[in-house]
Amino acid sequence: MSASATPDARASAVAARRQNWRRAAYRFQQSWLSIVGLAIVVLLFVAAVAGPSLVPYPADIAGGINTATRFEAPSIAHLFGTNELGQDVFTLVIAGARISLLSGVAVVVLGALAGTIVGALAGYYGGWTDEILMRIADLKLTLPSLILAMAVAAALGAGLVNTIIAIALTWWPGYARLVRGEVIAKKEELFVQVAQALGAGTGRILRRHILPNIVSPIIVKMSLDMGFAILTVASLGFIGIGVKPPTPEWGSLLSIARNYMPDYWWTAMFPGLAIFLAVFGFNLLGDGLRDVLDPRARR
Amino acid sequence: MLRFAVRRIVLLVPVIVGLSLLIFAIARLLPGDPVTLAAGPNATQAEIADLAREFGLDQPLPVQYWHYATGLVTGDWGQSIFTRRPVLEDLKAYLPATLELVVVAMVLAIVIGIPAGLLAAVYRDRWPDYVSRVVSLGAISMPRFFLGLLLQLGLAMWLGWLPLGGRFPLTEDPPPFVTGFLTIDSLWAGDPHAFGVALAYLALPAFATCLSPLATITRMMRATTLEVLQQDYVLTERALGLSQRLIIFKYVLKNAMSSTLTVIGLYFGWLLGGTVLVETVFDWPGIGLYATKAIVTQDFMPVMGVTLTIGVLFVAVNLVVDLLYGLLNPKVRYE
Amino acid sequence: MAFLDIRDLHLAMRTFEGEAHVLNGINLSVERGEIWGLVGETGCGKSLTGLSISRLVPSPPGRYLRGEIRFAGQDLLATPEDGMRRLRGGHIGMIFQDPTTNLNPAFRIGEQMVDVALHADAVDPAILGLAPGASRRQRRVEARRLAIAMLDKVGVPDAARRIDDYPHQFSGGMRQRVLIAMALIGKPELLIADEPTTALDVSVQAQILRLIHSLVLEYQLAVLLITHNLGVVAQLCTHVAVMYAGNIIESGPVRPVFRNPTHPYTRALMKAVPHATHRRGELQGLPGSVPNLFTPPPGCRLAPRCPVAQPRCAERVPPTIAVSPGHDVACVLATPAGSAAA
Amino acid sequence: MILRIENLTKTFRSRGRRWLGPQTSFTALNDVSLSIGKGESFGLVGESGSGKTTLTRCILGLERITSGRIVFDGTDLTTLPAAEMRRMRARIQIVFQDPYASLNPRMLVHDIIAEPMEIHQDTLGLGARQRSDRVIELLELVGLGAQHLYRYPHEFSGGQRQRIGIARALAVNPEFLILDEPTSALDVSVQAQVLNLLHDLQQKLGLTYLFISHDLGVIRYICDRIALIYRGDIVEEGGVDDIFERPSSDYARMLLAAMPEPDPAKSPFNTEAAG
Repeated sequence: MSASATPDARASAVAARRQNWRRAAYRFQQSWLSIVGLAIVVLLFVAAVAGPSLVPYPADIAGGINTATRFEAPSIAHLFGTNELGQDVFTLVIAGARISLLSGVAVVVLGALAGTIVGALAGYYGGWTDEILMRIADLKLTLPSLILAMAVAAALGAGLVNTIIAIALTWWPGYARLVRGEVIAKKEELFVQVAQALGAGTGRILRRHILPNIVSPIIVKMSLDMGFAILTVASLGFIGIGVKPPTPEWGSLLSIARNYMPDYWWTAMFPGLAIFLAVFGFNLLGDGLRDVLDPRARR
Repeated sequence: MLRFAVRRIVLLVPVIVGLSLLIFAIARLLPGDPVTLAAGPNATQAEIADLAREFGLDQPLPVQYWHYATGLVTGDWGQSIFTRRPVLEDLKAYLPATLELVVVAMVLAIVIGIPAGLLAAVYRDRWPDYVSRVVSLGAISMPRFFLGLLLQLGLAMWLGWLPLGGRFPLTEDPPPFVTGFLTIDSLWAGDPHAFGVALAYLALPAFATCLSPLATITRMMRATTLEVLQQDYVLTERALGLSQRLIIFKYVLKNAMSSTLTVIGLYFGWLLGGTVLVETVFDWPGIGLYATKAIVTQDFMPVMGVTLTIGVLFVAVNLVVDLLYGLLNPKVRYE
Repeated sequence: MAFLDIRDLHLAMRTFEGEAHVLNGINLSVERGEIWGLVGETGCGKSLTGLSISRLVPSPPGRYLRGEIRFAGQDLLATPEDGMRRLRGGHIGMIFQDPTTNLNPAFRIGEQMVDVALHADAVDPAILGLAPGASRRQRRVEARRLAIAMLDKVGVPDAARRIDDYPHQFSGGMRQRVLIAMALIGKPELLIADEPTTALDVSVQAQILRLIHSLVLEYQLAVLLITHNLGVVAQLCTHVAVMYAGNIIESGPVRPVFRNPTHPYTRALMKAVPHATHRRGELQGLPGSVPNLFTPPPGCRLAPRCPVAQPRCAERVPPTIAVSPGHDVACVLATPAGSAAA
Repeated sequence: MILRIENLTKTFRSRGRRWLGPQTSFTALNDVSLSIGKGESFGLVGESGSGKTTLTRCILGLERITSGRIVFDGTDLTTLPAAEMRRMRARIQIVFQDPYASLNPRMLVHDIIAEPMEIHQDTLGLGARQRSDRVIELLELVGLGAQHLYRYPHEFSGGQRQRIGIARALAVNPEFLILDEPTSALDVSVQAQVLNLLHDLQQKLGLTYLFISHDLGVIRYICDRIALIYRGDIVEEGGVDDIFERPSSDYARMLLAAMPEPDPAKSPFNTEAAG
């Protein structure tokens, strides 16, 4: 039987793979919490991508002021009411989704990339490289990340990019520690020793053997971190250091609305709820992914 | 055990030195020039230069660091470029407020979180587990500052049960200073009224601070308890007839506690840095508020002071956690 | 009625793919003083049988379809949980395979032994032999003394001092001795040992087997030894039951079963163990693999792999026939005792 | 002699967790000397902690040795520069004990077996299609087939995985196979199939085996000459029948006595038991 036999071998393998995915989907869908999480995240992406074209008052995004309609309570015309500048709160919240999601993704991806590289090197080589890299990561962890991010953001000046950089700088140690732990565990696996005995180079061992086997914990941490990144961006906005108005950002919206409590409570309530919902969605999704991807559960 | 503890304490010194170096580097390398800001918009070059010389900012960086480091040891943590107040004095004034907030929040989180996590694991996949999972996930996702606003809106403004913000009303005379914790000092002074007032002001900010560590400890405790419940020795204990209660609250708890402990240590540090938000919402006179004001004006001396304090406290707390971990895990102790 | 009498035990385990019929009518009776070897390959259900006796199979996912487990006359499947708890430790002792994971790492070994002794004493005051009015402290002191005595009996040197050591300070063999002491401190009548020596080196295994044998004689224990090692069965056991895919296919006193194995699977197992007389290349394994228990093959579950399979094998589960006194075989080809030899 | 190990010593210097900790050293191998002839099946018997795994790692160059020589086909492996050592690695392959841990769970069987050929591409010079054909050939050689090509390890039984491990080891036409307890994690009937497979492969391909095990029954079945190792020292070495019939060292006698024979008549206890 030569290579001609491979087509049906490939077919039976694809069937086995699909069965595998069906089992994972079954377990994911088994806990409806994860479905709710997925729905929220999808909603968030839609709002971020198509938001500005769908909103009732696109002009408000660019900072249009309309004093006539100041502080109108939530109504059909203005689902979330209007704020002190007469802008439609619903429009601002939807527009805010893009900022939060973008910065969340950027922070997590930057943090994950930097952290994985540092963690992989420290974990695989061990010895001095491990000691030095991990001490730096530990030192970074001891520093209060929020205050550090504030200092960096303040120094670099307000604005989205600076906020992202500031937060990402404090975010990578988490991944470094996770990846280092995983790499050290996987390094001892027998199939890695076999590859070493075969004379495989470090690159091949990391690429083909170690990284593919530690992808799931990283994905789970990234999905959970998305929520926290959005939270941190909003926190900076709330303290008035992150993204400055008129760009609509949930944290700064909330910070301004604080002064008009309790009479115009809706100007604060809805941006706050938006942050909570976004973070809650990613946390639910992350929890669901962990059950599905967690090898212990699958074995 | 002693040798284990001494070794850990000795290792503390390089960490703190490293910490001070890192903080000094970050503060000085960041762009932005506090001196010109402090000197005011229409100050002349000469006035700015005088101000810079006064703070020794014109000397080369290593000399500045040496000056800073010796200052740390002798109690001179530098001055605020704006208020000219020594940083150490401000820290002494503001730190107890933050510590009281964080300690009370963590005590609440531990006292409620540990049993909640334990029960969620024991009643796995039944209604107490589902409820606690959803509530704890929700609690983690709740931004502390938004929660603070909601509490203010509900309990302070609409219902008026609790004060809106601040730490102690000027109209009342605070208890004599013993630990700096108003609640403890008023108890120490045997003044129930002051204790009642202090507690009323502490209630909302403490609750807003404690919700996410409470949820995290519950989830962590649930995860570690589940993991311990699957261990072989639990099956052996059950096979030899030990009661479910004895197994859970003695044999499982001690093992589950040791891994949750490290999370508690980490969270204590994060909270120290994170109270900025709650302090801003409730005008709580803590080091978070103090740091925020300094950061806005790029007054880096106070910022370095606050960051170093939090860093040292964080390292100290984790040392205590490390020692407790050694107590719980005999294997580690004999290494 | 035997001291331990399992009759027609059926157990189904629910998993993601559906419900697997893992025990398909187990019949086993063990008297005190007898050491029964329950031998079979991975997945045949031998551990589940052991766990079922102490009702340690969690349900869900486990579900007993029918059958009974009579222990000293009492049907354990009908016993409520707290009734079972009174039996565990006091009447039924258990030891498991891996000594490195079966001792709680955060406690001194004495701590758990004292708790087990106290529990057993609560069920049967004769264990500690104290007056009913004795204080909690007196009970703990007496329990500690009993624990030291048990550690001594199982051969732990310098027991009085070592009782306060932690598990990681003991070797694998020593830890297994501690586990045996803990299982027997409540003076149980039945000992279930699930692969007690599999994780140990051959030299340590021999000592543990000798220890179990001496304890059986001293306490007139009934023992159910679960293993996949035919050598251990031949050395220690008085009787053997061979399991395949949820059924006991051959059982009886160890000499007749080993001298003339009747069931094709037992014969194949015996031939698969490399033996002094085997010349290289003579070793024969059994082709194919263990059947999938979600859709088990009809009738005799070995039929698809059996070298002497007949069409009628697949019709119904073969009845158990006594080929000689006490030597039962579940195979259509087996001829009852006394009739003309096949 | 294809492999000669001369006075091999290996000590591990272990440092406490922090650099302040006390420095302890542990001798895993103490002046070990062995020689294995071409096409021979050499058994190494030892219990846990005897140093047999360390010896494997030293031969494979995964562990730097403290002193002594490991001469393979006339070349001392311990002094070879990395590039030449890499070429030598194609000639010595290993099959580990745990069928579940020795295969990368995230790689297809096809890639697992093809990887050695990719790594030694420079010496073998096989194209992708030729490699795939060779993989199928190897699968059939070990009793599997092309239908297993695009499957993941968790879809196989223990016995099948061990066969995949053997196929991988044969991918680069080695002369020398180290078998580190290849069948002790398998059930008896599956073990018999794998042992027979190993025996056939040795006949067909003229392989030399270093067979490591603690199971004397398996060793006696498959080995010509054996050595007993205890706490890093070679206690006894010789023909398998000589040592089984006339063990000279106490350790050998103790091991043989402790080995449970599957025959009740030989049981030290069962003389008076019923039955």
